[in-house]
Amino acid sequence: MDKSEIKAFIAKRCAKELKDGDVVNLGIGLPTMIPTFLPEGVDLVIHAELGIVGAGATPKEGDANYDPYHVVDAGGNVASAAFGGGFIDSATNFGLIRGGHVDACFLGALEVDQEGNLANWIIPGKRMPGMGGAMDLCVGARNCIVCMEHTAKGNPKIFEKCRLPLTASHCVKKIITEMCVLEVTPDGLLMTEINPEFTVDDVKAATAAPITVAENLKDMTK
Amino acid sequence: MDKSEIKAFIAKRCAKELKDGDVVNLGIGLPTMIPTFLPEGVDLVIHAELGIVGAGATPKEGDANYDPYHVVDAGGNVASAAFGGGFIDSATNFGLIRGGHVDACFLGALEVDQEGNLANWIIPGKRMPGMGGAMDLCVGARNCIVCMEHTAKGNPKIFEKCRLPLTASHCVKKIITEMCVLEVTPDGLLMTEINPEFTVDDVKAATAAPITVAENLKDMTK
Amino acid sequence: MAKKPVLTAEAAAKMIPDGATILCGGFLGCGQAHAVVKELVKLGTKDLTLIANDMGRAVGPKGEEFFGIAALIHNRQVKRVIATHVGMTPEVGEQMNEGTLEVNLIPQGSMAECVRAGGAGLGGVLTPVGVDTLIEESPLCMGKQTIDGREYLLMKPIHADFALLGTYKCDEAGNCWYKGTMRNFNTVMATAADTVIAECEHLVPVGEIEPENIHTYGMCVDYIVEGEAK
Amino acid sequence: MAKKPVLTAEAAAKMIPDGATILCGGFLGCGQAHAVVKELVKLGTKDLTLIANDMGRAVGPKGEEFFGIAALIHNRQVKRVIATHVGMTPEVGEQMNEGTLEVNLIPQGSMAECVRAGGAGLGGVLTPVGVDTLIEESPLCMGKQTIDGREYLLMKPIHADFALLGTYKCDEAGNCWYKGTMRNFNTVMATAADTVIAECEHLVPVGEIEPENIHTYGMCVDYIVEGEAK
Repeated sequence: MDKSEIKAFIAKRCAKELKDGDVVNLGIGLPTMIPTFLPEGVDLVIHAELGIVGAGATPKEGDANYDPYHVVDAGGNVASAAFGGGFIDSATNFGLIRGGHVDACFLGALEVDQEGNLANWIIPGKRMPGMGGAMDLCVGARNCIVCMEHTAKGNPKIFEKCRLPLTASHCVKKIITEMCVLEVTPDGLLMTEINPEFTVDDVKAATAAPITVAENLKDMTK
Repeated sequence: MDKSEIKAFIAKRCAKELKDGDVVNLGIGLPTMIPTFLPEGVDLVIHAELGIVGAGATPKEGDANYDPYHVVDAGGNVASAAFGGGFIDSATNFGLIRGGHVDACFLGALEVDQEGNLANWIIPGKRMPGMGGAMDLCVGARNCIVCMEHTAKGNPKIFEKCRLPLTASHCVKKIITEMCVLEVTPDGLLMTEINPEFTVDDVKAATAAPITVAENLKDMTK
Repeated sequence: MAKKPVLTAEAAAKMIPDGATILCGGFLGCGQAHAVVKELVKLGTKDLTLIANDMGRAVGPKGEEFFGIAALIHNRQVKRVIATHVGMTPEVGEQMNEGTLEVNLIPQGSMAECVRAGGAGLGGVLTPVGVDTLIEESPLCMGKQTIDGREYLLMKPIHADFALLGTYKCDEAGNCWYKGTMRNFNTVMATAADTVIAECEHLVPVGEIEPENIHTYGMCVDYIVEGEAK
Repeated sequence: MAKKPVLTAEAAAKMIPDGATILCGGFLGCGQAHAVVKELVKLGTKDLTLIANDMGRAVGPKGEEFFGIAALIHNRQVKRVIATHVGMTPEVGEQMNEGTLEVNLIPQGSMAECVRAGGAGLGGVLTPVGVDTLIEESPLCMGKQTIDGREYLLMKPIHADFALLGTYKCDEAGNCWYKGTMRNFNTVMATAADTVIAECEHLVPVGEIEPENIHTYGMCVDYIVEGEAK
C-alpha cells in the first residue's frame, strides 16, 4: 500500500466501528478523517474537549459562523457546533467523558501493549507538550480505540509492555492499523481481521508482542 | 416584650449583621422577616436553596411573574428572581454554599450549644422531615447565625452540649435572641449585647450554659 | 445530529420495570416529569426506589391531591426513598414507621454532588457536610477522612436505572432548557442513569434553544415525552 | 442587586501583586482576559503562578505574536505553571529545561474538577484518571485509594488569589455569558479565587442575559473590566 493511502485506509476501517447516534471523540491527525468514511445515515455526535457537544463542519473564512476568537477546537482551529450541538464548560464536559457518556475515542499511540496500556503523551527528555484531555478520554470513553500505522520507521509500536510513561493503563480495547485489527483480551492480543496485502507472519514480525490469530480471521477490507 | 413583638425584635437586630451586597440565606419563619429591617441602601443577594441566586419579592396571583409551577421556593411558595438575579441548578448552587460564597445564613434552632453545635432538624421518634439544605448551609456559610426565642415554653434551648442529633458541629458564630446577643468563642459563650428589658441574671437563668459577660456590654436595641 | 425518539408518557412509563431505581428530577414537584409519573401510578409499577430531593407534595400549588411523586408514595409503589426532605409528604413518615418504606435522608448538597459524581465517573464525594451527624451512619456514607486537618465524609456516587427529567423546552435532538427553578436536580440526574427520559412542556425544533443556553445536552437524553408541568 | 465596580484593565491588573496565584480562564486564548493580561505584561508583575488549561499561543489565530498569557511566559513573569497542555507555547518547555519555570501538568478533566472542588468546598477529587501514570507523583496528587475495587487518585482542590475570566457579555450585576467555546474553565474558575475579575467584550444592562441563561453568577464576580477578545 502506498504510504499516502495508509491513513485513509485505517480511517476507513475505523468508521466501521461506529453506528448512528454514537458520541465520539476524535484525536488529532488520522482520527479526524474517520467521519469522511461513514456510510449514509450514520450521524455522529462529535465531542470536542474544548467545549463542543456535537461539533459541526469547519467553517471557512467568510462563512457566517467563522469566528476564530470565540469558537475554536482543541487545536486552536476555527470550529462550529452542528445543528443540535451545544457549547459546554470544561467541568461538565469532562464529567461526561469520565462518566462514560462518550461511546468511543480514537487516538494514535507512541506505544500500546497487550494489556491495553497506552503511551502517547510524553517522551521523557524530549517531548512534553502535556496530556491535555487524553488521559480522561482513554479512561472515560466506553471504547478506546488506537488507530495508527503498525510500525514507526520499521520499528514496532505494539509491545508486551509499554516502556514510555503511560497515558492510561488497561484502557485500549482495539488496535486498528494498516496491517490488521487487534482486540485486547484478558489473554493478550487477538487478531480478528487482517489486510490481505499482508500475511500473518508479516504482522507478527512487525509486532513486539505475541498475537493469537482468531479462528475466524476476516479480511479487514471487507 | 409582647410575645407578638419578639420575632420582629430579633429580626431587626439580625438586620444589623448585614451590609450592602452580602449574599445571604434566610431560613423559614423569623429569618424571612430580616430584609424588612434593612436600612436604605443595603441591598442583599438572597440565596435560595431551590435554585435562585438573587431572589426577588414574592409575586401575587395576577402578577406577570406569578408562576407556581415553574418558579417556587424551598417551601413550595411562588417565588421570583430579583433584577440581576438568576436561576441555578442544585449542584452548582450547593457548590457555592459549601464553597463559602454565601456570607451569612440565619436559621432557627431546637438546640444550640457553647461550642457552636446546632441541632435543628430532627427529634428522634417524633419529627423527621429531613435536613434539606440546612446541613450544607451551616457548614458552608461564612457566618452561621442562630436567631430564635431564647427559650421554648420557658425551657432553655442554649446548652453546654446539644442533646439532639446535630445539624452541624462547631458552625454557629452568633446567637441572637430577644434577650441578648451571644458570640460563640473558643472559651464558650460571650454576651456582647443585652436587651435592657432583661438583667444579666435573667439571661443566665434562661440559659443552660455558662455565659461570660463582655466588659463592654452593649444595649442590643441601639 | 440524530433526532431522539418521542414517546407517549404511557410508553415511557411502561419501560420502567418493577423494582427499578429512578432518579426523579424536581423540587416539590417543580421540574418533575408529571405525565410519566401519572402513568406509573396508573400502571401500578411496584417496589420502586426513588431518589429525589423530596417526594413531591401531598397538596399541590393549586390544591391538587398528591402533586408529583407523592402519588407513588400514596399508592404504596415505593420500597425505598433517598431524599433530603420529606416534610411535605407525611405519608413517607407513616410508611417508614410502619416498616414498609426505607427512608435514607442525606443533605441536599450531598445528594446533588453524589448524583453528579455518579454521572461524572468520580469515586466518591469528599464533603465536610454531615461530619459529627447521623449522616456518618448513612448507607450512603463510606467513611470519614481527614485532609489538611479537616474532616470530610466520603459519600457514595449515586447512579440509577432511570432518570425522569421535568423540562420546559426540549428540542428534537434532546437538548433541554428549564424555566425558573425547574432545573434543580434535573441537570445532574440527566447524567447518572442508564436510561434518561426527558419530559417537556414544549417540544421545539432544533435551534430554538441557543447552543450556549442548553441546560441538559441531547447526548444525555434517550427518550422525549411531551408532558405538562402539573 | 448591587452593581459591580467597573475598572479599567490597567486598574484591574494593578490589583495583582508580584507572587500572586492566578486562575486564567481560556483555552488557547479563547475566553481569556486579554486586556488585563496585556496590562500585566506592561506592568511587569513577576513571580506569578498561572493555573490554566494552557499558556495561550505563541502565535494567535490571525498571526498575532504571543496570544493571551503566552506573553507573560515570554516576558518571564511566571515562576510556576499548572496546565494540561503547553504544546503551543514552546517557551514553557525551554524555560522549564533552563530551570527557571516549574511546570505541573495534570489531565484536563482533573484540572476542571480540582478547580471546581476548590470553589465548592470539597476535600479533594477522587478520579480514576491518572492511575498508573506520572500523575501519581504530581504535587497535586495526595495519594491513591481503592473504592469498590477500583483505584482512584485523590487530587487536591485548587484555589487561587485571583481569577481572570474572559467573557462575552457581562451585565452590571456581574452576571456573565460566554459565546461559543469561551466558557471552558471560566465558569469553575469564577468560584475558586479570592478576587474574581470578569473581563467582557460587551458590558450590558441587567436583564439582557436571561436569568436562566447566566453562565457565571454575579455573586461570584468582584470586578468588571471592559475588554476585548484578542
